[in-house]
Amino acid sequence: MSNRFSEVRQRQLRILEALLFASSEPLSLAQIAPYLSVGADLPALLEELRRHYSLRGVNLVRRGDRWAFRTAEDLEFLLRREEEETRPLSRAALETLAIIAYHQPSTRAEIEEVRGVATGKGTLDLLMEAGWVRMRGRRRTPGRPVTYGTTDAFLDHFGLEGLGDLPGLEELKGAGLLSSRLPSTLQIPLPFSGELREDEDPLAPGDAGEAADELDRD
Amino acid sequence: MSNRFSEVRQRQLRILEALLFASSEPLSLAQIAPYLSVGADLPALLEELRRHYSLRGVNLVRRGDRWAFRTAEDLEFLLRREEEETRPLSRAALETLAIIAYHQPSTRAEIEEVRGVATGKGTLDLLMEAGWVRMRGRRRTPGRPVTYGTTDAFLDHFGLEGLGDLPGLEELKGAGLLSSRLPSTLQIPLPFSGELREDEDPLAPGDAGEAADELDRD
Amino acid sequence: MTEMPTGWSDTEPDATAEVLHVDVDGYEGPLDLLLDLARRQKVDLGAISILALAEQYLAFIATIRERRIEVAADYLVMAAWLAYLKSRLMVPQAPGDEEPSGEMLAAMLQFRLKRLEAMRLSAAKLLERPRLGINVYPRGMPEALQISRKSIWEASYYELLKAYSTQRERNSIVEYRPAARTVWSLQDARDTLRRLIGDSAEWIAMDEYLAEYLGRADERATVRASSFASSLELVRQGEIELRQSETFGPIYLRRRHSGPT
Repeated sequence: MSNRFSEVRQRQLRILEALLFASSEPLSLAQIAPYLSVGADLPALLEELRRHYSLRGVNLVRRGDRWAFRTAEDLEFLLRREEEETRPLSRAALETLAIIAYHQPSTRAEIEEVRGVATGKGTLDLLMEAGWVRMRGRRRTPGRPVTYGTTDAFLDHFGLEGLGDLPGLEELKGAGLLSSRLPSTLQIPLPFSGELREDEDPLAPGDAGEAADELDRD
Repeated sequence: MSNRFSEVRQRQLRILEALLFASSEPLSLAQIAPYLSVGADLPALLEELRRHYSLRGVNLVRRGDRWAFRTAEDLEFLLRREEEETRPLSRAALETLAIIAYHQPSTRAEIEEVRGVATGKGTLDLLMEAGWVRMRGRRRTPGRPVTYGTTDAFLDHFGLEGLGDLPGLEELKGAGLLSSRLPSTLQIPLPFSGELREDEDPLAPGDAGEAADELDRD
Repeated sequence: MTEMPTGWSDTEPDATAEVLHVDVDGYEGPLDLLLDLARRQKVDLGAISILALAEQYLAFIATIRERRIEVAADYLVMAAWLAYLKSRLMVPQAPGDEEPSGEMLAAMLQFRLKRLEAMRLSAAKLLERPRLGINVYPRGMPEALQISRKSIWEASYYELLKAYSTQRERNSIVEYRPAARTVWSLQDARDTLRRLIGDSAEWIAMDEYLAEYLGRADERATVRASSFASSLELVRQGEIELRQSETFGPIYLRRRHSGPT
């Protein structure tokens, strides 16, 4: 009898635990009650669960009339140790990154030509800050524009062994990413993965890239 | 001394618990390690936590190389929410997903070979967008076709610890049904739709088998 | 290729049906059709008669072709191959025949049918698993946590490829923008003519009046056409008079004075 009783109680506790865990907001007794058998002593169950978790890494806490699991207070600093949260890359940044990946080495003007809109300097800065894009050198053309390329961290983040792993035209079509009704003139370049292309000069030590170019113009 | 040891261990367990509770996504050992003291036996701690939660309403589960808390499977009927899937998978998408899961890494041509039909536009796209399928790399064969595989999110969604848990995997292997490589002389010329035009005549009866093979690639 | 319906239940044939009244469009390719026909033999796929299957397929395609002219090419190629298979199965292998025997080809077809069915069953089993967000739930209130200490920016490989494809696609569409042309409305032309002619009773060529507007090549035609049409209107209203001495000669205009001259 007592065994049977404890079995039922154990199940109620498990349901309570799962409900509170999965809920996207603290739950009131009224919200919980429908999930338990009629006559379940909800306050007693909650108290038992609260005690069970009181010394653990996660505690059951009451917020007003509602209950929720929260990280134990003494551990909160641990989770907050790094306040930076991960943020999705903006569309502009994503597009710029994708163009650099495929068309590298590419200058800012070339990126803008593919995108059809001006690329803010902030976008490139952000991609460089994220560690995915680097200045490779300067193109041997008038104005000697800075050339951009991707980094090893880029390959690492996107799980690529090399730039040659980027899918080509047919494969993008095959995956449904590109529509098959495209002008036949559309081509997707094979990314250049070598050190420097013949039309590229290395950056001189201390060359700050576009920042330096802007100073020149002042 | 032993008391001191158990206190440290207890704290590690609490941190681990807090971390895994805090995240809705499975966490890898590499993501967890920085939060624990150097030299913590992470696998042993995870195992202890897993055992502690094994009979509770919330379980610690492994998804590939990652770990997460999930509500217990046996409570599903209680917790099942009203709203169904927003976009049920099409039959084509589901079959493609299964083929990739069981045969991976697989190329698009191999998927089409198993299904005997061209992969519709948007099928792979949709599976990648859902986060269940990813481009893995390229096959080292002529043309270097892109290979597809499943993700950890796939494991998470279908409640699998690893690919070895795929239902019926061993039987399929035993029956030789997962060997996608057929001797080329025995390949049935299953054409991929769209590769034969409406104005083409079918082969006459008695036409050579190998010639029919070629049609496949026309 | 016709678009295939892709719902789960839409291709389940009626097992009790005596007559095959299945639309070929309901199948996802010839192999799917073959598998369905094979299931109608109501035996294990391992014990199936490939010869009978080939005959059923050919009969089915023949029926479809009688009713509808269009049968997708891949179904026809399969039909041709099955006809070939049938002939190989019925004629004993001649000595020195290098081609695979009918039995071998039949075994391979059987293998492919089994494999497709196995994948179907596996897909169904996958769906029966406790699925995240449907049967099993993650933490509903995740707490902020720095997961990756290296990169604060997140982007998936899929998103990257999607971004690239989308913009290449977007910019590959060559836009046709018709050049915006200045058009003189009849009202504009009439007002201009009235102003220019004023009270002048002299015959003056229209092009002279309009000299300052005819300087621009892209507007010349509209200026002339609208002015000419307006001048006719002004003549009809009795405001001006018009004279042309030869075909394609200059058109002269002057204010019409009350009373004939």
